[in-house]
Amino acid sequence: MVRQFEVERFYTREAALLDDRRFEEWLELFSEDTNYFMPIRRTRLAKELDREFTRRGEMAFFDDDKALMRARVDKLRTGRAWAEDPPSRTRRIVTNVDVVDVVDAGTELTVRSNFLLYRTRLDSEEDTWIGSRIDTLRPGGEPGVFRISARTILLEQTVLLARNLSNFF
Amino acid sequence: MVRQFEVERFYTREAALLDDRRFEEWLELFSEDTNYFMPIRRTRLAKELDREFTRRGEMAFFDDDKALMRARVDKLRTGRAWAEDPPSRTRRIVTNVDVVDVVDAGTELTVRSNFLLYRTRLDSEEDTWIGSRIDTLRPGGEPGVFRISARTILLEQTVLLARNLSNFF
Amino acid sequence: MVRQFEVERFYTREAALLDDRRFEEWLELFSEDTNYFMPIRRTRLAKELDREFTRRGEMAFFDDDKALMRARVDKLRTGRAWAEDPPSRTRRIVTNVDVVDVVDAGTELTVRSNFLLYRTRLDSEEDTWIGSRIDTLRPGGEPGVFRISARTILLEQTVLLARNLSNFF
Amino acid sequence: MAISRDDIDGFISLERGEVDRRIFSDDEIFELEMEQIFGRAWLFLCHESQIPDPGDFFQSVMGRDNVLVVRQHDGGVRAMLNTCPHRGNAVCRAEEGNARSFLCTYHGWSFGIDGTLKGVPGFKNFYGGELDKSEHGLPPVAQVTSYKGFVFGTHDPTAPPLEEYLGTTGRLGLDLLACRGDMEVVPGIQKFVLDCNWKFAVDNLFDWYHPQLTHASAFVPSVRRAMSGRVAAPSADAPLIDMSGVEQQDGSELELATAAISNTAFDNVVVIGEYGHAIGGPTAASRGNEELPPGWRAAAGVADVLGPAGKDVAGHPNIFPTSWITTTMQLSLRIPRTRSITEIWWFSFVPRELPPEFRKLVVRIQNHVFGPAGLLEQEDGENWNQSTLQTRGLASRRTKHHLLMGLGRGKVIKEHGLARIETLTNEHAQLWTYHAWAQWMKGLDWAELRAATTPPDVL
Amino acid sequence: MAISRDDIDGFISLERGEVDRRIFSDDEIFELEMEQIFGRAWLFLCHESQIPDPGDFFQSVMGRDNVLVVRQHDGGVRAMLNTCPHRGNAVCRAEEGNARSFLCTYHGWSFGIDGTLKGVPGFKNFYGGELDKSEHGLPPVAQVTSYKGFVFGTHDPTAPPLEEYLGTTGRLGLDLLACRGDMEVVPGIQKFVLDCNWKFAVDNLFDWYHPQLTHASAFVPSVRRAMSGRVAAPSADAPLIDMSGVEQQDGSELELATAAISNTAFDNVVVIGEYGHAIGGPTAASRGNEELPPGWRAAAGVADVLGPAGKDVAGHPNIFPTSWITTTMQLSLRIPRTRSITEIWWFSFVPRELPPEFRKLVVRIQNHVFGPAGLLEQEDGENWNQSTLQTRGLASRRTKHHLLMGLGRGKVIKEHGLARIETLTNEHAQLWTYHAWAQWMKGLDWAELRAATTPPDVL
Amino acid sequence: MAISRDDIDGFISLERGEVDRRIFSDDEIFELEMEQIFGRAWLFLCHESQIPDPGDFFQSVMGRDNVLVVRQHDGGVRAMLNTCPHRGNAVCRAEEGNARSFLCTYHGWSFGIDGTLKGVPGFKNFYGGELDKSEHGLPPVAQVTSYKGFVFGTHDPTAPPLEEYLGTTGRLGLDLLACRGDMEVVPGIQKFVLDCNWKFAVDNLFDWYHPQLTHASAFVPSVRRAMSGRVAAPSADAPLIDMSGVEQQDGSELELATAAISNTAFDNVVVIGEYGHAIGGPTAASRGNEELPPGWRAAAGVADVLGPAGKDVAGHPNIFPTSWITTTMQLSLRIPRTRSITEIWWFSFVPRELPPEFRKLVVRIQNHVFGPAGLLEQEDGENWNQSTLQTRGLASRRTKHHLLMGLGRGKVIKEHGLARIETLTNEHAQLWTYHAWAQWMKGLDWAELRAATTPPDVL
Ligand code: FES
Ligand code: FES
Ligand code: FES
Ligand SMILES: [Fe+3]
Ligand SMILES: [Fe+3]
Ligand SMILES: [Fe+3]
Repeated sequence: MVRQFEVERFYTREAALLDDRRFEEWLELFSEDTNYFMPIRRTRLAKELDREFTRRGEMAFFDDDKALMRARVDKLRTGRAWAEDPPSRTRRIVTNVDVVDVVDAGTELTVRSNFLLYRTRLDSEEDTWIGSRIDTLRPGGEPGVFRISARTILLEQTVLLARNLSNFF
Repeated sequence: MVRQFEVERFYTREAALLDDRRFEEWLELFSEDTNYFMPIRRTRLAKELDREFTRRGEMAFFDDDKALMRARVDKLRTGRAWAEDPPSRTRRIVTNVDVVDVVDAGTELTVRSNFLLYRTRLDSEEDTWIGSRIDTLRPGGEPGVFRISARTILLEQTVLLARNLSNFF
Repeated sequence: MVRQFEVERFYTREAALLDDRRFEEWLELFSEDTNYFMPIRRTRLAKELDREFTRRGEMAFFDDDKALMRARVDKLRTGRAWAEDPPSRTRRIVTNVDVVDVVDAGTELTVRSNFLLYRTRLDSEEDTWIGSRIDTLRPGGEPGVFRISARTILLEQTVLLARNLSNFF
Repeated sequence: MAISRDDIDGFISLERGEVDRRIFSDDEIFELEMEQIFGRAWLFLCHESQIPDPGDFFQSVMGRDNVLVVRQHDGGVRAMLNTCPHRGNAVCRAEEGNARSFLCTYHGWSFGIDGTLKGVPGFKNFYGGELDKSEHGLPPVAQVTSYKGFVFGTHDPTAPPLEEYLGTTGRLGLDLLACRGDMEVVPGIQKFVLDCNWKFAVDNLFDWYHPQLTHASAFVPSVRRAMSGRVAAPSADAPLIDMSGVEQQDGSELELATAAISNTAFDNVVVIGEYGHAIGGPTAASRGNEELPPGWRAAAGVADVLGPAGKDVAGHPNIFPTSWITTTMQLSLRIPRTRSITEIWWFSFVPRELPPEFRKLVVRIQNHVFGPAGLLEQEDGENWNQSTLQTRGLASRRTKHHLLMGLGRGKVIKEHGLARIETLTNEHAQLWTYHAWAQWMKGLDWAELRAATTPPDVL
Repeated sequence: MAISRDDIDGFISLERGEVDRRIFSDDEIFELEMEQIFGRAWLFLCHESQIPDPGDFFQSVMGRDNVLVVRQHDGGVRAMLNTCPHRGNAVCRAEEGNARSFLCTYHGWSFGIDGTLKGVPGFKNFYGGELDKSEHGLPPVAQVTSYKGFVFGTHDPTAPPLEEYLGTTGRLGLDLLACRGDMEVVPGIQKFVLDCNWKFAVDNLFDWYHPQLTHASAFVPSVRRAMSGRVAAPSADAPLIDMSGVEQQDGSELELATAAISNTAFDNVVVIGEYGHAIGGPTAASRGNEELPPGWRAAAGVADVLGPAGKDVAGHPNIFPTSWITTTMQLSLRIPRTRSITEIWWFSFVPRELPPEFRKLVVRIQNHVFGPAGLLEQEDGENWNQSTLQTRGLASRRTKHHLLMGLGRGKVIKEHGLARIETLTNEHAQLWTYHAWAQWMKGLDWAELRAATTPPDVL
Repeated sequence: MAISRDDIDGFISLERGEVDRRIFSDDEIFELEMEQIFGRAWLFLCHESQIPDPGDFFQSVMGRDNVLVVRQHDGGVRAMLNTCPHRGNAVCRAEEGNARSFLCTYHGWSFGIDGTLKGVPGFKNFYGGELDKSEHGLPPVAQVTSYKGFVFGTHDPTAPPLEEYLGTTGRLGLDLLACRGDMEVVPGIQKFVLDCNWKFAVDNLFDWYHPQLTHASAFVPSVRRAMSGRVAAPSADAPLIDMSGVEQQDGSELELATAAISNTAFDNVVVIGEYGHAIGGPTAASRGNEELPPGWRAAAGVADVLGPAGKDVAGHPNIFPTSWITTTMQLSLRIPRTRSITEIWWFSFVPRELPPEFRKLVVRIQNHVFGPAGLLEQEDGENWNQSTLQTRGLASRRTKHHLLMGLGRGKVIKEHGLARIETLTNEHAQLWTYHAWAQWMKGLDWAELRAATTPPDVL
């Protein structure tokens, strides 16, 4: 129960960092060996659902190591990422947090959570992404401190109904 | 507070069973004498709001006993439920969980919760249902184990803005 | 952790009061000296983001003291608030509750939360507002009792994509 | 580019059983339908049992007009357009309820439940008492009439009276429901939105060919059990459909354990009538004892009402254009909203005299067969949506729809005032509906329309 | 099916006070409005106080064109289309702010704040220096002029000068705001979207008949208290509106405790002018001492500016087509987006010289009367939306809108360069607006248009 | 208001380098494009490697038609419309997969993977065995052909054969990808939706003028590092673009540290061909050793295939109308959905023979350069969306788009069967595409079209 509280608070604060555009601090929540992965989903027959998502090494929307994540943040900070100036506005609804597995004597947690990410741009553009994340969290030294050593983001859409993915999940 | 934690975890896991299409396991969360009810809502004048929802015995979108719920699951498993092949994709956001009542010395809890159910189908079909549930939960033998002995689902829509309700709430 | 539980429960019940149209009880959750503020947001260049929101004393969507909030509730209760008869239907999803600050030895908490407010009207009108709230909560005498002494509501939209704001946030 | 009569004749071929796909997706077609069909035909509005007391109202739809159907103080029923003659505001925004007056919330003109203008704020101060109130009531629907409690209206003051419009076919359609008892509507009209052209939903109501396939997943034991044996209880000697060569996506043969529609033999009877009404489906004999309530046809007087030809009809009537009467004692309206959006409304009926336990069973069946969560109807929308989508492609449009089942083999028997075809599962009623649709769309006058929709000798 | 001048004449009847509903919902009408009205009329863009310093800009809308209004280094104001002449990209995506240059983020052409093309990447390398920069600046708005700080623009280079376009009526409309002090805009333009045709929003601004009904819920003591007595403080001798026969849905008589608009007597004065400008509402005398700031009409020079006829006008001006000046010192733009979507922008003004406490009160009133959360405006959109919806039905369209209040009784007094009608609550200004709308839509030239919108002797 | 050939000629001026904005936003234009371009042109469907085994299928799009591309038992590839000839339902709702049969879920007609109608429920019972199955298969796409594994189809049975349609320019475009190895598609087609007119997305593929500006934020060290030096490794002697006068919004000069496209000198070569195919961008020499996989041009036989003129071409080919082949070994389809919605599909290729580590690097690049989350492509949609929006305003439309870079200075060298222009960064290929677009839109016959799109001597 304490763990649940701590993990939830961790996600709440992670979401706030992103909504507040504090990308560098957000980046620190990821381990150096992290993998940040959003596969492509495909509408397939029930009998072929095991091939619904692409796998690592195939095409993906995100398949980043820390260097790539850092590159994305640096890009946003150049002052020349025109698609983000005026900046888009985001709000994250994070729910259904579930510690589904504790591995290696508690040195790694597997956590599922659901999210709704709402983005507006300019006068009246709206995007909403809803999906689920499966994270591997490494508890840090202090209570309530974690490092994300792997994140898989599963969207519900196959054809992405948005112009770009210039934000983080 | 422990109860809140347990009830929330119960709902998180219930939602995961449905999103993962593990319908048989989900069915087990309901008592044999359960009632699963989604009334029809009607836009009425303020003075007639007591007749906003239909009642049991009148028309409804769902008014199922366990046998009917089981029939729905069996139907989905025939391999001939064409509307669900390719399967629709769902994601549930469950929040605002509130144990509003404890009856019969704790043998039954009345719990309200709000939900957002997002469904996508094929390339670009999207449906979103938002509403509220009022459940009667019977604590099982072990901590965190409940049986749903009644569920009332209240949608906010009167004319249902979706092609069908081939999923569970 | 107890505080988190209590604050979350407070928000859950606040949301239920509004969804249930128990406006007078909801009003009681606010202190007499409260300020209820929703600034206007403007799409601005990154370099001018400090002027994104209007400030108190400038134009706003809401900038109410308790008298004005009470006036709004009274207005809804006249039986002549035609825009609300038939009443609109609302459902609130409140998440990401974070006690970000404790001031004055615990006599005031600063709390952030995110929300999705869904409103339907008549047959098929739908509005969704997503945003964030920053509240100042004053713990009352008993555990779990708070008074809201200030609320700032930040929407993500600049041009408001709805016909009116005849509801509360 | 106006649509000519020749164009319309080219869309439908009774001889070849062909329907052009563009009628399902051209905006101009839809606009013309609003004018020629929904601006002229008698349309079902509601059932009188929904509005028993004076001031009871139900809001309905005619084309793009919103209509208030209101019980009057004298027991009659009127229907008015829900729009204020001052600036057009709706005077009622509830779906149903009871009103003593209709108050326009813009400037406060108020109307009696008969639509007459009663109060005008500032009538003396501002209008100087000069406004002729008798000229500014709620606009009445041109004609409103009930047939055995079913309220219909038409926007066309020159339309023939309802009974004449229905003719023997339409009246039989309604009698097949009305004769089952003293009917009342169960509270709660299921309403939902389908993304398909409305004609797919109408075509389908006659379609006794699709259930065994579309709804195959519903014909399983646990569904049967849950529905108390009312759906798809197979009899050992039920005939089997020839499924040779029919394969699933994985290449396996698709086997249907039984004729889907339980004891249904394939004996069908199709009734076609003037103005496009039709009834299609099994004979009463082949339905056996499955009807609701059991044995209703044997009740006193029923045979007289249905007549010698009608008493063996047990299929699905459509009151042209959009009112389907089901064998589950329901009436389903298919309301066109746009060329690709149709709203479905389900009205469910029970005889008042039904014992409570049996009433409960009937409602259980009505709740679980059709409607958006119905065990049967879930799959329908998926097909109609895809069918609608595939009418838009340039190349796809080159392929017509084919209604070839029984084509040219349907001898029309004209007896007892009805025109019927005795046959097996077929597509006659659909084809008749498309044919009538074309005649309506051509903008014929009422006499011409009647002549053009007089049943032929062979279909 | 092109719309002819005869069609347009048939839409509006000045004599019968009738307006055809199709003007609110036909796509072709909307397209023609974009061309004939929003492509030609002078349109309000912003107020100079919003852009005090060089490079300050405000993004505005003219028809479907996005326009940057920019303060120049020489203190002047220019307006340019927000579109790059290279491939059309917007060169600014903020609503307001300060810029030294406008950089197109596609290929990097950069423009001065006066719109001149200054930099072209690769001008030497790729263009060989041959591009004539003077020909490829941001396209200027054809004409831009300020009247007392209110910036207007027109797409039509042949349009008469702004002052002539405004005429005495339009100028009086703006003077009624400008004379109240040294005006500046309070930061924060409320913007929101209404699902109604824009003409309902314009019609309504003259509508002193609806507040007591539409906004009945706002005229309660706690609202009055909260607004510090500025709204609807009833006086004992305020006249009452005749409400006989007006009933609520439950049949109870609707009683209005008082004339809604506080001390308002019913004495109204309507001013109508060339090109369709109009002012409608109470006389200054009947408004009493409620105006903001109190006593402004007595200030030095004001009477001279307003003139002998204008000084008693206290109603709502509309600068044709879409700029409403309110008595709360606000300007509300009704921006047509589609035939059924209108965007509303609220500009709020305060005199710079106002003491801080009084300024606070003014802003409080401005924040709480109008706008989407305003205690008054909440209900308006609901009516306009429903009114718009009910213009689409075939049968509903057969019923015209009726503007009969005072019809034919409005003697037009032409004095001091103004054409005014002294009367009670009425619909003259609306009718004048619809009449002018029709003249604009007919595509007359400017001289013809002026002639066709010259006030008649009786309305 | 039908669009005449004269109208269309007026939209595009080869001489003045002007494009009329209405071609990006008029519904009628879009409808005509669906008919004249997407109803006639050869369109890329998929790559054979995506469907290696019999029954493997990929669902593609041709105009508004959904198309199933299926590997046959004999190893061939066929394409059929995904619509049942009975009532039009789709027979497959998956994006890709393997099927032994296509079962229509409406009434159960089932089709072989070659589209032949195999099973009809009730063929004997209901159809009396009379249905001619050979006439009711899935409608085949009129012509389907592969070129080196790239499958194309056309709806027009009279279209010239694919190789002739491609001509030397189109073939060179495909060869530039096909020659790099034994190509297979990496699993996972990125698909997303852009709110822009499709022609902006096509125009942009030739646009070597925008990267340094649009994508300026991607040319930073950490991106270079993260991409392993594959993107934008600047060389000290890379030429610099003249940026004089180019200022950012805050007035600061915009400095580009280097030519954005790493070692690219400005030496460009543009190839233009019949039917509108074109290739635009740097010469192989100026690209240096950056291509993927390194040194592929030197491999045996490649020079022979590319030919003496083609072997130095390293820009971006477009197979008219919508297939872009990138230097990252990807093919990007720009699928028009509405006049303002375009769907983008990214097919990514790797040579089968590539060592695993290098394959990994290629996929990493393909994942991170383009696509919705690509470090380059994120900004593109923003520009195209704004460019599309600014084509709707009445006044904005008066300003044409200007393609003046190199205009009139492009000497067309016709050698070795190719028509090429040797030049610097330019807009020739775009202009050629717009010119060809106009010829297609005029509805010329194939011979006329070929003649009208024969390269001129100067561009
Ligand atoms: S619109 Fe109904 S009273 Fe004016
Ligand atoms: S579109 Fe503006 S620089 Fe090219
Ligand atoms: S629509 Fe395909 S079988 Fe009938
Ligand atoms: Fe069905
Ligand atoms: Fe109002
Ligand atoms: Fe780009």
